[in-house]
Amino acid sequence: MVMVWALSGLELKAQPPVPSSAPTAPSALKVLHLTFQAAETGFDPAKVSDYYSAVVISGIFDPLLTYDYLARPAHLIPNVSEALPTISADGKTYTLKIKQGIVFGQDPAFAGRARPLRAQDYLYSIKRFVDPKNRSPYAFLFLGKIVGLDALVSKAQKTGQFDYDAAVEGLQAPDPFTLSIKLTETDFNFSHVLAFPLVGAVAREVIERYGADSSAHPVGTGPYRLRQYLRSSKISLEKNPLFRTLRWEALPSTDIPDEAIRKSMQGKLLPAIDRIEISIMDEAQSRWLAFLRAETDMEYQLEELAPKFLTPTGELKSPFREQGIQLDRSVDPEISYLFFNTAETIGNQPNPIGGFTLPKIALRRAIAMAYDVQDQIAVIRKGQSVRAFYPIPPGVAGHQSQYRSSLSYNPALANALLDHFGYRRGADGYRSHPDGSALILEYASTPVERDRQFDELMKRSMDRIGLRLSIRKQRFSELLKLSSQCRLMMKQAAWIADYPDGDNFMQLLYGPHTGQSNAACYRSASFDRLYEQSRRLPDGAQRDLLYLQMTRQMEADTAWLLTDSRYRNVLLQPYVVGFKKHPVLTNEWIHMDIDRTRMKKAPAS
Amino acid sequence: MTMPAKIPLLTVRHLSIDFTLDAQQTHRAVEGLSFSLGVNRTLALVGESGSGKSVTALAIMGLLESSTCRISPDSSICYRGQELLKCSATQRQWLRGEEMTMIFQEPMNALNPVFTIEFQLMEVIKKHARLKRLANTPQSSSPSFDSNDSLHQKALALLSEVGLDQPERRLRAYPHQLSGGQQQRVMIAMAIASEPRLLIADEPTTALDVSVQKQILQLLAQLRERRQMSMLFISHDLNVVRELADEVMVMRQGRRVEHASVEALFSAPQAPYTQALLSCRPSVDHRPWRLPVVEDFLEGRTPSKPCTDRPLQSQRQGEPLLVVSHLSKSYDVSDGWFRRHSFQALKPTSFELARGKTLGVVGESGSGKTTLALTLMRLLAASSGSITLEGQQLMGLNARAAQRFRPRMQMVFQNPFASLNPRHTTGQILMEPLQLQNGPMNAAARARVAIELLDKVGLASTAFFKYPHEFSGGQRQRIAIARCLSLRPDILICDEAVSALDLSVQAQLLNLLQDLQDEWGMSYIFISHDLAVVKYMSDEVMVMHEGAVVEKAATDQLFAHPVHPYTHQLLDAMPQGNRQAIRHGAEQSLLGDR
Amino acid sequence: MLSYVLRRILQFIPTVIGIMLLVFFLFNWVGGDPAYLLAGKISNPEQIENIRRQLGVDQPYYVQWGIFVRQVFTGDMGVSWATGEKVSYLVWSRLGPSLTILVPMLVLSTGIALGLGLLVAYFRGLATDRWIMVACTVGQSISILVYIIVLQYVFSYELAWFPVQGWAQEGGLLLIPFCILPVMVGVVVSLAPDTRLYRAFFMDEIQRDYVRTARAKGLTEWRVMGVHVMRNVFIPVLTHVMIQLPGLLAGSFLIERFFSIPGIGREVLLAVERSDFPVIKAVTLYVAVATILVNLLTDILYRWIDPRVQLK
Amino acid sequence: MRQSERVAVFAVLAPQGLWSLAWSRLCRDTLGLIALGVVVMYLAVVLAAAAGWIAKDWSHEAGVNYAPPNGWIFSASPSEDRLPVARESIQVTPVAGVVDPLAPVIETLRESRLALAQEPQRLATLPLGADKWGRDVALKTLKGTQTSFIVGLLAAFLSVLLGSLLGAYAGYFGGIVDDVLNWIYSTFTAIPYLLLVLAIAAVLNQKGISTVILILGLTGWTGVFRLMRAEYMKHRNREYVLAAESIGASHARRMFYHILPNVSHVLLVQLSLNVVSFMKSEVILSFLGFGVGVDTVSWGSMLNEAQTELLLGKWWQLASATLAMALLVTAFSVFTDALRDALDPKLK
Repeated sequence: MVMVWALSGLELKAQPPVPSSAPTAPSALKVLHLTFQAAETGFDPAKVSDYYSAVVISGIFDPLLTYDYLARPAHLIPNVSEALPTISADGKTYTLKIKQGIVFGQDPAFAGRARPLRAQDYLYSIKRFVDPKNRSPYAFLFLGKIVGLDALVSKAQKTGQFDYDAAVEGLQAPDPFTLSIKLTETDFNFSHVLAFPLVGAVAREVIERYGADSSAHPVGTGPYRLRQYLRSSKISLEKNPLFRTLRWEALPSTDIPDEAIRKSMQGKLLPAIDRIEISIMDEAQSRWLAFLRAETDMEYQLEELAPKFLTPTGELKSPFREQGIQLDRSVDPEISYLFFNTAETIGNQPNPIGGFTLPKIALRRAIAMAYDVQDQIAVIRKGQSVRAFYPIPPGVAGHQSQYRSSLSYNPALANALLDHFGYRRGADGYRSHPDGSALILEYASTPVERDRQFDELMKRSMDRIGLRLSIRKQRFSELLKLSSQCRLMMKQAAWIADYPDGDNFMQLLYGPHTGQSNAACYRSASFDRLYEQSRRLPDGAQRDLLYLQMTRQMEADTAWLLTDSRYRNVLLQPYVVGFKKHPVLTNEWIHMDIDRTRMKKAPAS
Repeated sequence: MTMPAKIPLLTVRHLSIDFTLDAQQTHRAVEGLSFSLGVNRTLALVGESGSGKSVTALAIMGLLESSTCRISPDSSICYRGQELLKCSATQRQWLRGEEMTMIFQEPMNALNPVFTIEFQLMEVIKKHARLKRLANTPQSSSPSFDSNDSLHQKALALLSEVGLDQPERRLRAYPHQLSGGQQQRVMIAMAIASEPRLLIADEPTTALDVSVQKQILQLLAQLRERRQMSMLFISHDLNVVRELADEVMVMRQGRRVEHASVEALFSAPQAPYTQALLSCRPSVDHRPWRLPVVEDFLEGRTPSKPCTDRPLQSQRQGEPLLVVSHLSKSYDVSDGWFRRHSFQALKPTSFELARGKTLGVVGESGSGKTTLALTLMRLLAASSGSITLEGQQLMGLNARAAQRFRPRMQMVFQNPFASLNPRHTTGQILMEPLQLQNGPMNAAARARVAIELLDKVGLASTAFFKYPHEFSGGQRQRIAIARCLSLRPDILICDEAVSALDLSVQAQLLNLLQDLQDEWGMSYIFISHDLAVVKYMSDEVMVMHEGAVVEKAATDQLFAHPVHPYTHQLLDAMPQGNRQAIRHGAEQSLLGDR
Repeated sequence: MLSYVLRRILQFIPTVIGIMLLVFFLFNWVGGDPAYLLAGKISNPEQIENIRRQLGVDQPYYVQWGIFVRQVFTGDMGVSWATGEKVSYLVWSRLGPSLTILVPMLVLSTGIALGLGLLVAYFRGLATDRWIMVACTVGQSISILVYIIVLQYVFSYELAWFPVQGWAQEGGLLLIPFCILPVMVGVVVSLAPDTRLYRAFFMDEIQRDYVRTARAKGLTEWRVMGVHVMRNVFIPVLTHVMIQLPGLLAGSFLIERFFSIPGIGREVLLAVERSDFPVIKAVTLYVAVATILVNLLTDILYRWIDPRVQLK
Repeated sequence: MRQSERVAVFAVLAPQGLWSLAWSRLCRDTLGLIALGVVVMYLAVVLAAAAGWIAKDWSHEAGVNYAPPNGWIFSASPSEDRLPVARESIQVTPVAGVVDPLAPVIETLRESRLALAQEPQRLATLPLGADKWGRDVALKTLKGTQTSFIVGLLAAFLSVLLGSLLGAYAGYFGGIVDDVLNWIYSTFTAIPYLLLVLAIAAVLNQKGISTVILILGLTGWTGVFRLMRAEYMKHRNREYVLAAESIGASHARRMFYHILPNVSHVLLVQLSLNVVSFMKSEVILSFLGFGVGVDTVSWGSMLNEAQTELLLGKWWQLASATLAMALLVTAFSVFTDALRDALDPKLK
């Protein structure tokens, strides 16, 4: 089903700026209370990388494109553009037209005037991602991809000043409402970048006015604006009074839950909820207790407490069901995997599990076969994940739900394999290299309680096949550094979709991405060749076949053991309506409402 | 108002007090003590440490800790016909500070350091005023009587009465801003504020210098006359008591030894112990070869009439062993930003000491006596001057060379409880100097020497294995002397070596020191605040005051013809046991401490 | 007085230099490299280099030291690497919530502990004394972590007396429901050791001669204990309270974290997780300087509370 | 002289009179003795665990996941929401065009029909229940006792050694030595404990028991330093030390032969205070992620695991670790108090 966005923009021009205080009495306000389990870092789209900041940003800023709220797999639709981009036949030029009459939210930077959204604002926003001063973690979305942009970046690195006024061949605005982007290479997936929640339009006046403090002054064209902000503690959003008119509209569906959502939401002016109150609560115990006491309306980070409210089959337990609490359960577009460093050396030391000789592959294969993924799912995840076999998770273009990996749990076979290749057990029960030298696997993780569980599982699994394991504990930042230098031997990793396309996952194993995202430092000529072919293809059966071969090649070389993809269990209070977890969008509350009639008592505000 | 003089104010009968040491063991501190105290009489309780005199006083006041002390049930303390031991805690508390008051040995500790004199004094005055009002209601409840102003005036009057000048200023002062004598005067003011019938003074002058001691005694005598109080005066010093008391009760190990009027006791002491106490203290008039000791009397060996006096030897004969010239010690004291001033603890001092002779050093606290000793020992670095031992200049020697001269001069410290390492056995203590100085000697040989030394200082060889805490003060001081002897020093410095000891023990030690000097021919530098002891021990005496030597002369000459006014003052302040002297000096004490 | 304060402040300079050296050594020299964390999920060496240049961590150490010294002396500790917020503002804004919890906690626990200490000292040797001390010993043997977990569970969830966690931005009376439980946890945790300590202070003072004098003056036992002894006990209590004050500021992180109080302790943990060195450095320095100033304040308070102390 | 010969022989074996005096005083303190008994009992557990006599196979999965206690000490009804564990039998998706170099080997090995090792029978209940992997909480508690006790003890030794050595030098020599050491001290104490711990952890950059010990030891010496410095300043001019100097004892001899035994009671009390506080700190360190490694278990690691378990109703690990810790810490504190009283020089 397709959702149709309605807009009557011409009215807005005449509208005077609305005073910031909402006309409705506070008690009549619809307020949604949520929690984050970790602190945000700020709300400047070009400066953040963390999930929680992005959630807030996606409520305030508008990207050019977005995804349909109900459609699965995720389906691109226009947002502030009039239609999906026109893509040239060579897949190198993208042209879009922006709807007219959209204005930015109020800010002193606009000196009391309505500030219309123009194509230039998007060009400016894109340039901000590559400005070295901003150190944007998402610079890779544009770097090396847009004609003429990299030259400007290197100039900025020399002069220390990014020239935003310089013309860039690849970023053009032929008229104030038309946008033309020229890519250096064929890329049929670039639309996803334009739908990326952080690639929303910022106003240059605002950014220049607040300078270094831009993180605390987000001003966008989106449905919400920042009302109150207590860093890393409380974030309060309220309806943007200057937001364009937008109605909830979707076609009838055969899917029963979807139809229920459609019934309750159809035709409503968006956003329907007046305020979003976000508290940051670090500890699961606090979040769970707060939800039970209806201090929060929605809770989606309770993985470790899932057995508290879920039956083993994944349904809500009856006491909660009777209270009317709702559960939305879906699989995240995410994979967890155990990677093996396949490089010959680590630093200047030989890597005991690296290289592509048979004994080395056999060693990695044995480790992969001995690691007990079932226990990871049952004990660590508390049943809240599904086994992952394919590098592309559900909900992402290119996913193969029927695929079964050739790496399966079989410690007996793993033992036999090791015996076969001469990894003999010593007196203490631990194996050594075929040449008799000591064999110690080094597994890296961060010093948090969660990782300790993985450590324990890893240790149990390796003990089962007689491999000695040492665990390297390091802070997350340190591990990131080591991993990008190929100096980690084994580590658990996870990747969540930046955009719902298989390429976002397959690039993790591409040889030239070693030192960037390819933590296994996996360099396979055949894989790389297949990947390069896939890059030139749009989503489709042809590309899926390449992905399949790449996956099997990775398994044959045993660079990764895919483990699982987590369920996302979202608990909602009875009065929250219209929620459906979206694989990519994080701002479902734009499309939701609060049904006061179902409210037993007012939640504590 | 006053009771007939015949009915005693206080009667104590069969008082026995036990201290609980632990669940099983008790120690009897006072055993069947009985006495009575008449109105406007002064009774002195005299005894050495552990005689139970302070415990008796505390029992009368009701200040014993009930958790550790038990007064046996057949005891009785009767105050004005009221049995105190049967009174409730509240009744006792009402009596305290109102009817009976007490002053203590250490005025510095006895006053609360964080409150002003006014606060502490007013507490008593207010309580007294309140009780008086309660007693007199409703006839004379004149509100003006205990208005704050009149109470304040009363406090001022009290301070004036105890001889403190500038009473306004003193009221605002904190205890630490007053001298020891002034503090004790404040204590006395508090004790008399409620016009008590009984004042208990527990060693009120022991911690004070001689001259201050005299003033305080005069003040007490005078107040007693004026206020018509009865007084229970506790002291270890018979001579102090002689000047003040009507009756004296001598105590020993919790029992009464003798109870008599002061005249009778001093003229004809009955108990051998009393006789011993009276005669074992060196007198300024005689210099017997040996001092009589308590054991002699107790065992009935009345010492043969003090034989001839020890002859006084002139310092001047022979080559001097030690020559000290212009020795001084000063400390830098920083005050304010970067300014410093230097404080001279010892002003340039010169003297000579011949072999086998004794140089006495007297002075009050703070006179620089101990600084002199420590500087001589090079335990403190001298600021200037020289020390020459048998022609060898000791100042400026390097550490190694100086170490060789260490054994030649040794020192006996004042406090026998502090000068022996409590974690070492006597054996370890005595053998250590041998080990440090005579390397080749083996352990067995050292032990042999140590036991010989123990024998020399009059201790049994079983002492070898014991720790210092198992000995009495006198025995410890013997061990300290033995430790010095083990190095066979030429010079022994005794810094108040006998001052902390009971009289009887003091005599024994003085005898020991004399014997050792006779036998080994050592020279002594004998430092003390006690003129009598110095006179007994010394051939020549130096008087020190505020870091400087004010007078130096042969002993007899100094005592007979003091030249310096300060020496005069010191000699005058010596307790002579003359009641007339006290009354005579009463007027002076009003002008008291300045 | 003024010259005393000035001279004391001058004497602090070596300590401050020591702290600066230590902080610099730890974070600039041996601390990790933050560039990789900030670079995000997909990074390349140029980006890493760019970040390092932006942060100034590619400079030689002496240059970094120079910058650090300038930062300390201007009081401008730069901006947070993670959020771009001014560090001085960040610390300042977290101080309020921390103090809102700490001050009532400190006042309550000191007050109650003093009262209990007085009580048990009064009943010394009796059963009351013995049982309170045993209870305190047992109470202090349980980890603060267990206290927080269990008290939060019981009072917020089972009994539903207080909100589980949270903070009212508006401040004022709205904060009270959020404060009660954290303050209570803090008091429960510090009460037992404080009571034990204060009892010891009381027992020390009770043995002194002036107590005997006060009794000899016929004062009631309560006046002896409550006025004469208490006033003297204030002196070590003051030291104890003041000495733990700055440490508490950063040390109450467990409480702040479990109750989501936007205070300094929680911020430090956050900064450590993010390797946000400017924040850690600034908090360390600020708290260190606060410690020093509190020491000075303690000494000045001493003069007021203990007449024997003279400021020279 | 026969007697002196005999004495001379004994001289070398001087008895420790003061310590035995303290011991006899301690013996009169019933509560202190009971506490000592408890501590000794724990010590026995620690030694036995270290020697491998007990809790050797603590990591063995004896029970089912979260097996409840069987009612000996605690009881709890078995949880109904056991998660289904089903081993999938996999039909590998065939992919053309990719060669697995290991395929031939694996095929031959598979054909030799390797029997999957039979999973041993797991118990439904255990005395104190089981943790998430099914490990016996009782054994974990015993093993945790060993780790936590050793961490506390060694860290306390380290801190006392460091603090007393530096404190002795600072207090004894005074002057410039004191200034420098005091400077280090004031620098260390000005930095809040948490930050210091995090900073030192960052420097050491390793995890495990030795790191925990080092962190605790390197941050915990300041209190001992302050006390020892004061003690040495006090004792330095005591008469017995002056007497030692006047018989020619060297600085080192005065510091360690003369003064040290006289302040050793302070050290002993500090040591046991630190043991208690370090055992508690280990819990916090575990929470911060600087706990012991995965191949061992401590009370801190148990409490941290138990944190979320409590909400799931699996309270037995939290209860066991808390009880074990509370008992030891209480006993140790009571013993420390008794020790302090017994060693109090005022009571001589």
